[in-house]
Amino acid sequence: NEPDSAEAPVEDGEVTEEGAAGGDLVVANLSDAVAIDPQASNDTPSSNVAYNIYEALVVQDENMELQPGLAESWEPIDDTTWEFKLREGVKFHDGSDFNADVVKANIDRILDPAIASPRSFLYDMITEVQVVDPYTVRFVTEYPFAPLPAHLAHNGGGMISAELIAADYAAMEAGAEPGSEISKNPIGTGFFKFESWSPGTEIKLVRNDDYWGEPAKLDSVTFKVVPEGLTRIAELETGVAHISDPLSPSDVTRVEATDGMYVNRQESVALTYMGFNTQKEPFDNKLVRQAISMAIDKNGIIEGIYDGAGIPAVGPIAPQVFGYDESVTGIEYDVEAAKALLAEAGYADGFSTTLLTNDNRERVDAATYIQAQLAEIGIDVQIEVLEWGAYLEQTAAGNHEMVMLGWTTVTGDADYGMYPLFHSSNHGESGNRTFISNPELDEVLVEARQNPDPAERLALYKQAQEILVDEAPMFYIHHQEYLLGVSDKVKGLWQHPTQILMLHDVTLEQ
Amino acid sequence: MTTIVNDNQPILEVRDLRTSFFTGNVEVKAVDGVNFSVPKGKTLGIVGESGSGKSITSLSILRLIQNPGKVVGGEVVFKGKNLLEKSEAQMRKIRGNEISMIFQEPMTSLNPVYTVGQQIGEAFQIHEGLGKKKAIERSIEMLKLVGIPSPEKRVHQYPHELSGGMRQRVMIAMALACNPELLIADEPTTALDVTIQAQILELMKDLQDRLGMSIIMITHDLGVVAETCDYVAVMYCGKVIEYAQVDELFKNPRHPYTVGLLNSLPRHDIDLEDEELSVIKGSVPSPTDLPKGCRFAPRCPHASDICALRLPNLEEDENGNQIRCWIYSEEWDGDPEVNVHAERTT
Amino acid sequence: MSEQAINKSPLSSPPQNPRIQSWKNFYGKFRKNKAAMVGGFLIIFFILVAIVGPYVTPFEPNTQNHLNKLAAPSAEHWFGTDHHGRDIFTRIIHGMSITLYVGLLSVFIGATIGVFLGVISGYYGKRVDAIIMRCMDVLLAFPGILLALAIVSVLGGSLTNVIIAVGIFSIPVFARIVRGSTLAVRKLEYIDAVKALGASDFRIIFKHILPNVTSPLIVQATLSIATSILTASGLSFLGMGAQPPTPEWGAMLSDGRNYMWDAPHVAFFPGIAIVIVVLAFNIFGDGLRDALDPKTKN
Amino acid sequence: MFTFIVRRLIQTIPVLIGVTILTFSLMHLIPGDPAQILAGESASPQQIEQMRERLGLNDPIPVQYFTYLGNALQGDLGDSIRSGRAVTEEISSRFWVTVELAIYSTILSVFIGLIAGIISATKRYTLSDTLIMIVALFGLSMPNFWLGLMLIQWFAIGMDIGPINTGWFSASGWGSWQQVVLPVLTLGTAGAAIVARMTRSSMLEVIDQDYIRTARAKGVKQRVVIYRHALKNALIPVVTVVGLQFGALLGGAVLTETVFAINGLGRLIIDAIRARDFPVVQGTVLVFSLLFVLVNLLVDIAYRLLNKRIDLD
Amino acid sequence: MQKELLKVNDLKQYFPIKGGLLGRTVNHVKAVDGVTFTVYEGETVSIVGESGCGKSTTGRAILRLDEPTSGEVVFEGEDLLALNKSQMRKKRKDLQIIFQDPYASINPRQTVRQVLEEAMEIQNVVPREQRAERIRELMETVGLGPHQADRFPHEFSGGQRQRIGIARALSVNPKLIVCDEAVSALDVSIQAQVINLLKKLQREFKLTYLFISHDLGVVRHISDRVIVMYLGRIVEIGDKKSVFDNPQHPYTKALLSAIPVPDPAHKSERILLKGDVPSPIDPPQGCRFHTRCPFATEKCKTETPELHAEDYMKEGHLAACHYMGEIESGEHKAQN
Ligand SMILES: Nc1ncnc2c1ncn2[C@@H]1O[C@H](COP(=O)(O)OP(=O)(O)OP(=O)(O)O)[C@@H](O)[C@H]1O
Ligand SMILES: Nc1ncnc2c1ncn2[C@@H]1O[C@H](COP(=O)(O)OP(=O)(O)OP(=O)(O)O)[C@@H](O)[C@H]1O
Ligand SMILES: [Mg+2]
Ligand SMILES: [Mg+2]
Ligand code: NI
Repeated sequence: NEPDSAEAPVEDGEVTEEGAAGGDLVVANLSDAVAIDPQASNDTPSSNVAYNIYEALVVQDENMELQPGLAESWEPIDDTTWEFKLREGVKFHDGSDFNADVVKANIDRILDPAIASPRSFLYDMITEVQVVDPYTVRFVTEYPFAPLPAHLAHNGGGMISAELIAADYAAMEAGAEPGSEISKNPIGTGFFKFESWSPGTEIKLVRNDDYWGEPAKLDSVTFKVVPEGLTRIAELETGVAHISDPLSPSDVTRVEATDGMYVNRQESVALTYMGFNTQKEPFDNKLVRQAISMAIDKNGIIEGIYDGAGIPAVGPIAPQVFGYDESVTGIEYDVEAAKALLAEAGYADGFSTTLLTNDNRERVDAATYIQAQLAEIGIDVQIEVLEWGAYLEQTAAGNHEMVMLGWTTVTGDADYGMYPLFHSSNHGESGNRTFISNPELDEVLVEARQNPDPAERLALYKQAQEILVDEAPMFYIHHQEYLLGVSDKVKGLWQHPTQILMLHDVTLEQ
Repeated sequence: MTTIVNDNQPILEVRDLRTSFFTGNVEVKAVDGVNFSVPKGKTLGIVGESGSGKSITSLSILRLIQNPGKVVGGEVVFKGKNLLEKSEAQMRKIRGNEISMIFQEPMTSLNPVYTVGQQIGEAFQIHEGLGKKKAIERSIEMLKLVGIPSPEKRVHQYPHELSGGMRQRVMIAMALACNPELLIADEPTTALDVTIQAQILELMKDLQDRLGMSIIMITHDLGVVAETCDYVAVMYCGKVIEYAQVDELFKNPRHPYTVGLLNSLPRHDIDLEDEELSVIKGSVPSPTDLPKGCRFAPRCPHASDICALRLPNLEEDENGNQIRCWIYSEEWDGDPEVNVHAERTT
Repeated sequence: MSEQAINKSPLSSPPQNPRIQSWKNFYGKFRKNKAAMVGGFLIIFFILVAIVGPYVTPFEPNTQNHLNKLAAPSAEHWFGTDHHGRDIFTRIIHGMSITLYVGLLSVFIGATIGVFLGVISGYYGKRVDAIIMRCMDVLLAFPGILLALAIVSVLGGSLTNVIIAVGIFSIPVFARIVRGSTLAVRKLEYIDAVKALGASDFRIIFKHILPNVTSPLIVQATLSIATSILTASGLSFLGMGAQPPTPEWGAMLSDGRNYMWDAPHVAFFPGIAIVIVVLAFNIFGDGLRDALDPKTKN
Repeated sequence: MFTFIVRRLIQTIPVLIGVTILTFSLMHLIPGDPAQILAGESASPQQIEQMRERLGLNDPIPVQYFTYLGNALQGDLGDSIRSGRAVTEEISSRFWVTVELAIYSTILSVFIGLIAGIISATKRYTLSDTLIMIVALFGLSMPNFWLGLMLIQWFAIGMDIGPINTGWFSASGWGSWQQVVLPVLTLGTAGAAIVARMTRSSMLEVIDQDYIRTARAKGVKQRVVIYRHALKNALIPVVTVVGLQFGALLGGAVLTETVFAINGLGRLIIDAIRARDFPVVQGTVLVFSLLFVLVNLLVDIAYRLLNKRIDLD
Repeated sequence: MQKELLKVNDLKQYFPIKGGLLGRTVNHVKAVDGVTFTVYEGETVSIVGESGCGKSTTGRAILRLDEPTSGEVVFEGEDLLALNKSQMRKKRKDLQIIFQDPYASINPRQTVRQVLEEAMEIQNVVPREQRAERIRELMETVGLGPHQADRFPHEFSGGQRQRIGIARALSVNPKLIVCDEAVSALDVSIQAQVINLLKKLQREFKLTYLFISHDLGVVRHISDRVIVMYLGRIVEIGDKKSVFDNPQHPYTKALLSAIPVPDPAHKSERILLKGDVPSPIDPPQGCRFHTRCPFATEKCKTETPELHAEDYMKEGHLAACHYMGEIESGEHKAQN
C-alpha cells in the first residue's frame, strides 16, 4: 500500500562469502506485481521484479548516493538543462542497442497523456529530451530542477527496449491497454531476463548471460506470491522459498529462533506518520498538534508494534536521504507537558476525534496504541478503519481529522520527501494530506528544489525541517526498517533502502 | 384359547398376539391379544375402526414391526410353525414367498425411483434366484396376470406414470410373484374409487380361485367384507371382539359394537326407515388411556357393572364363532333379556 | 366409505390454559433432547455472561501493556495476552455481547425482510412470486463478499454495517423457507375457510399464514444466528468489520493469526469461543426443530 | 428433459443480468476511484484525470453499463484496469484453480458426509451415531478460515510427536497433492457436516416410508433395503443441499484461498475489489454467478433424474 | 315449486398448465366444463362422482374460492361472479363451506372461541358483547360443551373438529352450506353422528346444502336430489329415489353396481368398467364416458349427448346419454 520504490546498486552489506554459482532463488512475496512495465506501475512488487530486468541511467547505492548506471556521467549544462553521457555497447535482451533514441522514447512515453503513467510525476518537469548524438542526451526542464539525476535513478526511469515501446503503441492502437504488450514480454538491459509470468502465482526470471557488466550468479529467480505471512514463513521453513518478503515484525522472533534462517534488517527511507488535518478544528491549532505529538511515545510504537524494526522519526525524512540534518531535534515524549500545552490551547478537558487508518495491520495496531495513549491526556479517539480505495479518496478529500499514513522518499532526495507532502500546491491527492499551507515553508521548498548547489540545498532543507518540527503538521512516527526472512543458504543478499532486493550478487548454497 | 374346528385346516393361526409401542415411558398396546385363524384357501376379513390395530396385526404376522414397536407375546403359527420363533433370515425366506402383503396406499407403497419391473422382479431375484433379464420377463407375465394392458411397456415405467388402480395391480402382481400361500391385503382398495375398487376386488377373487391362496383382507368397509370374505374378525381397541363366518356375522351379529357398526352405516341400495342414523355414542378411547374393563363398555348401550370392571374373554360357540362380550357369559349381570342382534336396523 | 379414517381421542384432561398446555407439550419434547437443552442453557449462560461478564472481568479489555504482550496462558491471564498485552479472557468476555448482538440483529434484519418477501411471494404467487424469487436468485448467486464490501464501503466500516451486510445475505434463505411454508399453508383448508368467511388478504396473511409458518422460521432463525456469527467473523477476518479496539472475536482471530508461531493461543481462544457459541445455537436449533416438528412423537 | 434444460437456461438470463446490474451499481456506489488507487498516494489531479479518461470512467454510468453489457455479450469482458490484461485472461488462468478446489471439496464433503450420514442413520441412537453427529456439529460450527489456520499449524508447520513431525502438507499454493489436501479439508469440512446431517435425517425419513415396508415384506435383506431402496430416495434432498452448498463453497473459497495463498478467483475478486478494478470485479462476479447458476441447474437435472415423480418437461 | 336459491349456469373452470420454453400456458385442465344446475331453498343437493371429476372445483367456484373461467353463479337472483371483491366479501355471509379434512380445516393456533369470534367479527353479524353468548349457543348446537371453547383444535377428535367446522360455518347464519366431503374422513361410527347433526341443523335453521361426496350410501341418506358428475360434466341429475332406483346413465349404473353392499346375501349384477378415468386435460370427444362405456357406439365418440329426459323418467330426472331409452327397453345391448 505504500507508494513505493526505486533502486540502488552494489556495495558491501553481507556480501562476503561466495556460494556456488547457479540455482533458483525463490522469493515469497506478499503480492504479485501489477505490471512488469516500470512506467505503468508504481507498486513495490512490480519494482522488485522490474529492477532486475530494466536499468536506469543512474543508480543509487545503499547510502542513496548516485552512481553511474546506463549513463556514465551527467552534468547540468545550464539552469534548466542536464546532459547525460550514455554507456556504449549495451544491448537489450532482444538484441537491440541501447542509445539516446531509446532514452528519448522512454521519457516521452512516460510523459504521454495517453499512457497516463503513474510515474509521470517524477519527470513532468522535463519539457524536452534532446538527442545530441547516439550516446549523449539532454533533458530540458521547465524550471531549474536539482534532483533530476535522483529522479532518473528511480525505478520508473528503467529503460525499455524502443522496439517494445513501438510494439506496445501498436497494440494500443488495436485496443489493448497501455503496457500490456510490455508486461507480456518485458525487454530491458538488466542482468536477469524475463522468463514467464503466471499472474497471481509467480514470475520467473533467468540470468542474462550477455549482460554488459558482470553477469548475475543465480541461474534464475522466482517471485512467488504468498499473501499470508504465516504461510510465507512456513514456505521458508520447509525450504520451498528462500526469502520471505516482507517479514512481519511479529514473526521476527520466530525466524530468529529457527535454525537455518535469519532476519535481514534494512533501514529505509520510508516514513510512518499520523497526519492532522490542519484545516480542521482543533488541529488548525499548532499547540494541539504539538501536544499530541508530545503525548505519544514513538518508542513504544516501534518496540510494541514494529518489534523494534525502525528508528524514531524526528522529521519527515530519514537519515539516508539527501537533505537530512541531524542537528534538528524533534518533539520529545512528555505527557505532562502535553497536558499543559493542550490546556494552553484551550482544551484542558480534551476533546473527541477520529483517527482514520486503512486496514494495514501495523497501522491499525499503531492507531490502537495511539488511541490508548491519547486517552491519557483526555483525548477520546475513535478509530475508523477504511479499506484502501475508500481511504485514499477520503483522505484526499480531506474528510479526516487524524490519519495514519506513510511516505517513502524513493528518490533519496529531500525534495521528493517534502515537496509533495508539504507544499500548499499539493493539497489532497497529490500528497499533502495534512493540508498544511505555510508560505515560508512553500518558499523554502521551491527554492531548495531549484537551487543546483548541494550545499545551499542542505541548508534550505535544514530550515524546512525546523519549520516542520515546529508546525507539527504530522506526528512523525518512525522510519521503518524493512524486514526479510532469509534462508541461511542465501549469500550476498542485501536490500535497498527503497525496499528493493539486490539480487545481482546473490548465490545459493546447495 | 381355542381355534375354530373347521372342515378346512387353517393355514395361519394367530394366538394371543400382543404388540406394543414403547415411546418415552408409556407402552401403547396397539395389538393386545388377538386371536384368529385363516382356513386354507379362504378369505378372512379383519374389520375395525381406525386405530383398532388391524395394520399392526398384519405387520406383526410378518414380523415387520419396527422400533419402537415390539411383538411382546403370542404365537403366529403358519403351517404348523411359530413364525415368532424363526430367525430373521428364515423370515426373509417366507416374506414375499410364502406370505405376501399388499398395502393400503398404492401411491406410497411403491418405490418411486425404480421401475415397476425392477420392483416386481426383485421378488424373483430374491426367492427364485433369477437373473435380471429373466426377472423382468417374469414380471411381464405377472403384469399380464393382473390385467395390465401392454405389460411390455408398463414394465419399464415408473410408479408415478401409472394410475392408482394400476399401481394397486402392480402391488398385487408383486405380492403374487412367488405364488404365496397366504396374501395379506391391508385395505387394498381404500384409496381407490369405487369403480376401480370393484375391478381390484374382482381381480383378487379371480386370482384366489385360480391360485388357491388364502387371503387376509383388512378393511374398514363392511361392504367389502360382505362381498369378499368367508370369515370375519371384528377388532376394537387392539382386540378381536367377534369372529364369525361372514353370513353369520351379518345375519346374526352378537357383539353390541358389531351391531352398532352395521347400524350406523348408511346404505346406497336401500332407504333407511329412520331419518336418523343410529349411532354409537362417544368415540374410540385413546390407546394410552384404555378403559379397565371391556374396551367398549363406555360406549356400549348395554354395559353393566361387570363390563366396566373386567375384561371379557373371547369365547367360542359350537359353530366355531367367537365372541368377547359379557352378555354371552354365565357371569352376565345386566338385563338377562337383552337381545343384541335384534337391534339391527338395516 | 371414508378415504382415510382419522380419529384421535380428545384429551380428557381438565380444562387448562391451552397456551400453557401447548407450551408444556413443546417443552416436554424439547426437554427430552439433551443436546438441545445443553444448547439452550449455554445460550442463556452466554447471555448472562454478556450482561454480567464485563463487570467482573479482572482486566480492562482495551488496556494495553506492551511489556507483557503475547504472554502464554497463566493463572493471571487465563487465556494469555495478545499483541498489545491485553488480557484475552477479558476481551472474549467483552466480545460475547458483540457476537450475540451481531448474530441476533443480523438475523432479525434478514428474517424481517425475508419473511415479508416470502409471504408475499408465496401468497400472491404468479408474477409477484416470479419477480421476487428471481431477485432472491440474484442475491443468492451474488458473491456475498462483494455485497459486504460494498455496504461496508458505502456506509463506512462499522459493526452495524457488517450486521446489515450479513442480514442481507440471509434474506434469500428466509424468503425461500417462508415462501415454501406459505405455499403449503395456503393450500390448507382453513385458509379457504376464512376466505369463505370474507377475510381480507391482510388478515389471512397476518393472522392465519404467518403464525403457522413460525416453526420453521424459528428453527431457521436459530440456525441462521449460527451462520451469521460465522459470516461476520469471516468478514472481520478479511478486515471488514468492527473497528479496533472492539473485542470482536473475528477481528481477534484475524489479529491472532499473525502470532500463530509464537503464541497460538491468541488465535486459538477466540476461535474456540466462536465455535462454542455457534455450536450452542446449532444444537439449540436442532432441538427446536425436533420439538416443533409434529412428526416427532411426544 | 431437453426443454427443461433450455427453459432453465433461459431463466438464468434475467438472473445474470440482475447480477451484472447489481455489481455495476455496487461498484460505482463504493467510494474509491480506480485511477486514484492506480496512481497511489501521490498523484497530480491532471494525471488522475488523464487516467480516468483513458479508462472511460468519465462516461455516464448507464452508458458504461451498456457498453460493458454489449461487449460482454460478445465475449469481451474488457481489460483489467490494474494490469491491463484482458479480464478473460485474468479469469481463465485462475478459473480452474477455484473450480478444482470447489469440486474436490464437494467430492470430499459428499463422500464423507454420505458415509457418515448413512452410518449414523442406520445405527440410530447408538454411540457411533452420537459421535458422528457431534463431530458434524463441530464441523458446522467452525469458522473455516480458523480451521485452515489450525490445519496449517498442525500439518504444515507441523508438530513434533515423538519422532514424527506432522508437517506433511504444504501451506500454500495449488497443484501438488501436498498443496491440495489442507485447503480441500478446510473448505470441505462444513459441507461434509451438512451433507452428513442431511443424509441422516433424510434417511430416517425415508426409512419410515411405505415402500421401504413393501421391500421388507418382499423379503429383501436389511442391507439391500438401506442401500438400494432407501439411499436412492434419501439422496434426493441431499442433492439439493449439495447444490446450495456449492454456492457457499464458492463464497468460502475467498477465505480459503486467502489463508492458503491459492491463486484463484476468490483472491482475484478480493484484490480486484480493493483496487476498484471494475472490469475484473464484474467479470469475476459474472463467472461466480454463472458457476452457481450452472451448478444449480446440474443439481436440478440430477434431482429430476433421481426423483422420478417429477415430470421431466 | 320451491324458491330457487342457487342457479349455476354453464360453469367452467379451466386450470392452466404451464410448459414449453417460456413457461407459457400450453394447455388446460378442464376440471369443470359446462355445468348447469339449480338448488332450491331448503333442500340438499348432492354431487357424486369419482375422484377428480370436478366436484370440489364446482363447489369452490360457486364460492369463488377460485375464480371460475366462465359461467354464472346466480345466488338469490344475483350473479356472484359479477360482484367485485368487497361486495363479494359481504355476500360470503350467506354461503359457507365445510371441508373434508378435520385436521387442516381449522387454524391450529386458534382456540375454538377465537375461530368463531373471528368469523363473527369479519362479517360483523353479532355485536361484540353478545358474541360470548352466541359462541356458547353454537357450541351447544353442534354438540360440544361450552367449556371446550377455549381449547385448541389438536385437543379434539376428528368428529369434534368437524363439529367446530360446522359451528364456524353456522356462526354467520348462512343460507347455503357447501359440504365438501364433510364426513369422508370420519370413521363410520363418528360419521353417523355428524350426518345426524347436519340433518338436524338443516331442519332447525332451514339450511340448504350442496353436499359433495363420493360415498353413495351417505348421499342416498342425506340428499333430496343427486347430481352425478363424470370428468367435469354432469351425466345425470334427478331426484334421489329415481337416480338410485332407476339410474339411466350407464356410468351411474356402473357406479351404483360397483359399491359393495354390506350384506352377504345381496347378489348384485356388477357392471365392471374397463380402464381408468381419462385425464381432464384432453377429455374424450363426444360422450366423455365412451372410452369406458359398455354401450358406446360410433355416435358416442363424436356427438356430445345433452342432459335430457325420456318420457318414462320421473320429472326432473335428466341424463346425458344417447341411448338411455334404448338401453332401458333392452333394444341397445352392451357392445361385445
Ligand atoms: N409407530 C407407532 N408408535 C406408537 N403407536 C403406534 C405406532 N404405530 C401404530 N401405533 C398405534 O397402534 C394402534 C393401531 O394402529 P394400526 O395402524 O394397526 O390401526 P389400523 O386399525 O390399521 O387403523 P387404520 O384403519 O387407520 O389403518 C393405533 O392406536 C396407533 O396409535
Ligand atoms: N388448482 C388446480 N390447478 C390445476 N388443476 C386442478 C386444480 N384443482 C383441481 N384441479 C384438477 O381438476 C380436476 C378436478 O378436481 P376436483 O378437486 O374438483 O375433483 P373432485 O371431484 O373433488 O375429486 P376428489 O374426490 O378427489 O376430491 C382434477 O383433475 C384436479 O387435478
Ligand atoms: Mg391401517
Ligand atoms: Mg374433492
Ligand atoms: Ni370409504
